[in-house]
Amino acid sequence: MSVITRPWGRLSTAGKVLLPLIALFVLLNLLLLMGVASGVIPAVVRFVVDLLVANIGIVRFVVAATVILLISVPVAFINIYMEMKFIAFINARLGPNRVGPWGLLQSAIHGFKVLAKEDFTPTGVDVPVFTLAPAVVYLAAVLSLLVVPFAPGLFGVDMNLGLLYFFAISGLSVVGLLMAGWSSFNKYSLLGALRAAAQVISYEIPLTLAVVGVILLGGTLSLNQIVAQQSGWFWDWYVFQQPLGFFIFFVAATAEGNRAPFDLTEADSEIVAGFATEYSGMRFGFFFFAEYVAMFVLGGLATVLFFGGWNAPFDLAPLLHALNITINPALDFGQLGLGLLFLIALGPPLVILLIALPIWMLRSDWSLLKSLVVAFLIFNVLVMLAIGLWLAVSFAAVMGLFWFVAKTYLFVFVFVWLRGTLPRVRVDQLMGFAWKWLLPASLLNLFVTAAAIVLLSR
Amino acid sequence: MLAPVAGRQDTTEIRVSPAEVTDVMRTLHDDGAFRFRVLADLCGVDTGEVMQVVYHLWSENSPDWLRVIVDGLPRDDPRVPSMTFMWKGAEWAERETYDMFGITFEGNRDLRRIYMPPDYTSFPLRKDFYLADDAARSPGEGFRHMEQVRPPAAADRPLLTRRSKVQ
Amino acid sequence: MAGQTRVRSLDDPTVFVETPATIYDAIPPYPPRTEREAEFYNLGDGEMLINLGPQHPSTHGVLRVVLKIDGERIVDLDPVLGYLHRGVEKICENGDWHHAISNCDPLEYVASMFSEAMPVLACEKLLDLEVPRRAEYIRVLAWELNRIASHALFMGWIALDLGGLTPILYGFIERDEIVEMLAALTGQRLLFNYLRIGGVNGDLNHEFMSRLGDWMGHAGKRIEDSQNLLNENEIFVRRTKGLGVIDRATALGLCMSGPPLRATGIPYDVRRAHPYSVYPELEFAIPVREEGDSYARYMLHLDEIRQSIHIIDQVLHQMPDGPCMAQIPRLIRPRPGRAFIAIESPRGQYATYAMSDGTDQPFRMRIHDPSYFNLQVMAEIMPGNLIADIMAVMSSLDPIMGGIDK
Amino acid sequence: MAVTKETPRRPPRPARAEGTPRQETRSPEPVQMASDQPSHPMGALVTAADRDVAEPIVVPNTAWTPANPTAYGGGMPAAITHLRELEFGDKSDNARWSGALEIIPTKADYVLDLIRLNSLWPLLSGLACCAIEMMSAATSVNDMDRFGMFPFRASPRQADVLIVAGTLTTKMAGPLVRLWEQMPEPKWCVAMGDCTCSGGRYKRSYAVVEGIDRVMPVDVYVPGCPPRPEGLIYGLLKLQQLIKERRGHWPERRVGPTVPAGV
Repeated sequence: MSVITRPWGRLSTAGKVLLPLIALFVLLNLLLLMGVASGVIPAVVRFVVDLLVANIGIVRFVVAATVILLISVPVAFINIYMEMKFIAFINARLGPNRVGPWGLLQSAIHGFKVLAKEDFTPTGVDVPVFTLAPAVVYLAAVLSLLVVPFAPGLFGVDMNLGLLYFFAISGLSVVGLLMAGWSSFNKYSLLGALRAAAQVISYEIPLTLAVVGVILLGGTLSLNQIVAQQSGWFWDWYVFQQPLGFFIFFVAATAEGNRAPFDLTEADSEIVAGFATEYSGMRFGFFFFAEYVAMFVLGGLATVLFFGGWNAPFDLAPLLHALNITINPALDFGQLGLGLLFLIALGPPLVILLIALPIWMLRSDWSLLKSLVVAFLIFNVLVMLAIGLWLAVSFAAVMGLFWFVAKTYLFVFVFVWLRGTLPRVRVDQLMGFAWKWLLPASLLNLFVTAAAIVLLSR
Repeated sequence: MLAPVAGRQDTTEIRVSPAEVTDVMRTLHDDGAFRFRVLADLCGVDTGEVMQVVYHLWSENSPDWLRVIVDGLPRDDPRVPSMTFMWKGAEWAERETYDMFGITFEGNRDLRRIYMPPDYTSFPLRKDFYLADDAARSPGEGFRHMEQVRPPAAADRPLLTRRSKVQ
Repeated sequence: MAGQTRVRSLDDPTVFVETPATIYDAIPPYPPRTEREAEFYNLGDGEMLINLGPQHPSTHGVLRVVLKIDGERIVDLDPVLGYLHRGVEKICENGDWHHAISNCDPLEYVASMFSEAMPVLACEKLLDLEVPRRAEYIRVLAWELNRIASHALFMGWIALDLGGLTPILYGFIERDEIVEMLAALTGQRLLFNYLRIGGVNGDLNHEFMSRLGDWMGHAGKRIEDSQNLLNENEIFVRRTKGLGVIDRATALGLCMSGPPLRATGIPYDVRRAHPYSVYPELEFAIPVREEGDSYARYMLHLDEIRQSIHIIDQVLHQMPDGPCMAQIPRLIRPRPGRAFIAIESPRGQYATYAMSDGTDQPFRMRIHDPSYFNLQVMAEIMPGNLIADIMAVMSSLDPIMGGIDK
Repeated sequence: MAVTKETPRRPPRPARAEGTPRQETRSPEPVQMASDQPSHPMGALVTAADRDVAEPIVVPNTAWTPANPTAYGGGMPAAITHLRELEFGDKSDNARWSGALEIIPTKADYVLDLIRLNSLWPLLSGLACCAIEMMSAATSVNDMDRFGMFPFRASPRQADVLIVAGTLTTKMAGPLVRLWEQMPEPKWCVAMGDCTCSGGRYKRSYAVVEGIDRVMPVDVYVPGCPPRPEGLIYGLLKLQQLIKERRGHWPERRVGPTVPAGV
């Protein structure tokens, strides 16, 4: 026995780590060799590839869900940062400006800190429910991103029942909130959860009814087709055919996302932190992120349904066609041949010099070197613009993504603006507003839309 | 009336006994000649020998404050009729006086300690209650070193009590 | 669901009590002592107790309100005080008259220029002391500035408790200007130990006057801004109008004073009802509102801010020359006697009842805090309202726990 | 100005056996000042939970054999390496490698501390006068939010810093300590104002706790009655510095009267 233990004992720590790895590597290589030689591995690989190709839908769904889950966290970070900064400006403050340039990393720092916080379960809570609730809330917020089309060809899943799926999933968040409030064994949590349930459920109805008008106009439940039908100039967007519907949708969405002035569920000054009172560490972080992801999701849905989704507000194609200007995005560098070399070698210095000379001549106090540096920067900016333009023209996805994100963050900004400005409504006023005003208005909107469609289709 | 009506500066002062304070205050409050509607203050005083309860009243008829002193309450068991039937707001003031002096207001339906914790056994504003820096003279010792262990009724009289020359 | 937990007793931190987790029901671990307590703590069907405080975002300070609620509706409530009881009266009795000034300072800590005036005015009354007129004017100036600072805070607080984030910051900007100005005069931002027996600590200095001149240019501008955010705001008006209505009989019976009393239509302001200092020489109106709800109290504070700015304007024009401190001995022994003085603080009639026994220490120094009496109205008007209304009403009564708990 | 409580050196602890899970060790009795008799009312408040000292992360550095083998608790005892060298009579460079491998968790903890000190969420709890200055430290004029010390959390479960602002009375001590115990680690406590540092102007009173360090551990003392908002912000920056300097070692939490240096 000592024959083995002694050399082992003489090994250094690194050796103790490396030696098993080397042995494992050799063993695996041998197996691989044998597998290829005997033709087992190619068969397995072929089988797996066929399987994946056979049900590509499932594969796409899994990939999309993973990607959505991954991008949801940066989205939350950006929203939190926007909220901190904009509310600071509304309050005549500076806002976070220490971590990173203009405090850009502050929200990420908050997130990591919450992640590293102690996470404990108080006495008397209903442990499994208490543990599950944050995941339910977060998944409800994230999974509803799955059907939102970001750009042409850039969407998680194209369901023809997309809207139905959206409302079904986003309705799940109520379950999570109720679980959190009930299991926390805290009266403030219970009050907050019951408030959340009553609020979200009663605002679901006007939200859905306001969307039905759009469904009637579009004749489909698929978000992709709804967006496609709004292509063209900005007056083709549904907001101009459904102004009342959009208003109802926006108010209901504000309440749906528990945003001010409807943020009764985590009203600090009334019920301490609402359903999240007993939550600490990353479980609280899930609630925290879910709120901001939901903000983004609702803004995106408003964009998709009423503001033309990824459509640009203008449509230059007919104009270009009239002027028969044709942009051929597919540049073939191969045509240049030897000229390519000259282009790459001589082009940039020449352009930089051309930009630098006038600067140098105009600014007598600048040295040539300084003007060259400035010219280099300007040249880089120009090249970036050119590449961006080329991407935008050649790949519609980039352009569509740009417009979608721009419109969505406009709505996010409006949410933040409301929070900085308005006080909070009371519970009974909230309910009264939902049932006495929004519901009749949405029914009226629905009726008028249907009547108009019937009359015009005659 | 225990003493003639005295006036100094802008204050008129009358002294009554605990037995007659109720009628006096009701007269002052309701009689058209007085109409002392505003109870400006209610507090207790420990003069060293006796306890007093002092009311300050204000009326739109007179420019002066009226001070009603209920005098001659025994220190071991001071009892006064409560004023909550006329000024409901006197309730907390009486609770505070009870908390600080141990004066019992008969008729106050919520007479419990308002400042100190409910298991607190002594009455801080009495003259035989000493602060930390003269705790050596304090008859109380033990758990809370600033506090007497026995209720003040049973507490033996301390060596030195600061008595007022004001009567 | 509820296991055994070992927690400190709320009332005596040195005692651990083995309780079921239902300690969170806020039921005291001792039998009821009064019939009011017995009536409060036996719960009807579907009722539950909930603890608002002692640490809660919207109870200003450490007030603890035990609510008996039925769903969101309040059945009854029982304020529990004493979490900030510092025994100021006893300390004043053990120090001499000068110590009493700095001991009374933190009582009403957002307007301590008023609470520190208590021993000063009482001792001057006991001494029959004649204060120089310039000192009186400087006092009035400081009082009114402090009143504006306190009201500016109130304007923000009522908005914050209703969920508005911005107005409190505007109110704080206004307050910071005034408070820095007073710091230039007194050397302290919050607890200026400025008034002295027989005058004030120091004469007006140049920095104070320059800051004051700058501020008078845009006096109350920030408050007007936040008011533009709130006054016409539908949500704010709906949450405060017709809420927490107090009628005159209740207000008088509860010994209320200050804005809550004046909002019910009773023009009881000590500056006019029982004039002190040089207020008889200044002309100002006593704003009064008829409907005694939260919105009226809120608007009344706005009017008082305007009146205070008006008073400051007059004071600056009528400021006489002369000394700002009377000639008094360093060791003060008022002859035996009793004195009662009352002044109008931002929260109402701030009174003290002082006794001297001929020594250099006050024999008895009773402090009467207005918000202590104003707060009693909660139990009268709150039942039947929602939990969210407590914040609207309580912040419109504007309690300061330092003064309430002494 | 703010004064950070200097961290006393840890007493030498017995070496921990390799591989055994790290368990909480009971620290020696907290420092008691003469004025703090065991029969003191607040003496009973010193509970086991408060007296526990979280065990710091120790970087065993066996490259350097200390004069005192029991110093640097954990790590490889010097005697055994000596025996092994006798056995194989050659110089194996265990020390450098193992040191390098075991230093990594400490670095990670350092990064975590850099993250933590940049987002300190205070608990929204004010006791008395100082609360007003604490609020005005967060408002527009001097903006605490710049350092990531906003928003004030209303629930202790989500707070990092407990700024005790104002006089602590015996009646409030229980709730305050309960708040402190409800806050999740890592947590820090800032004593703001004279009353919380030492009882201040109410030290003689019958209802006031003479300094909150009798009932809970304190990391930073900010004297002043009340301190200016700039003072509080300076104290919080000192707290950041403290967190950075401790390099992932939990602060030694001691309850008992302590006098901040220079006050």
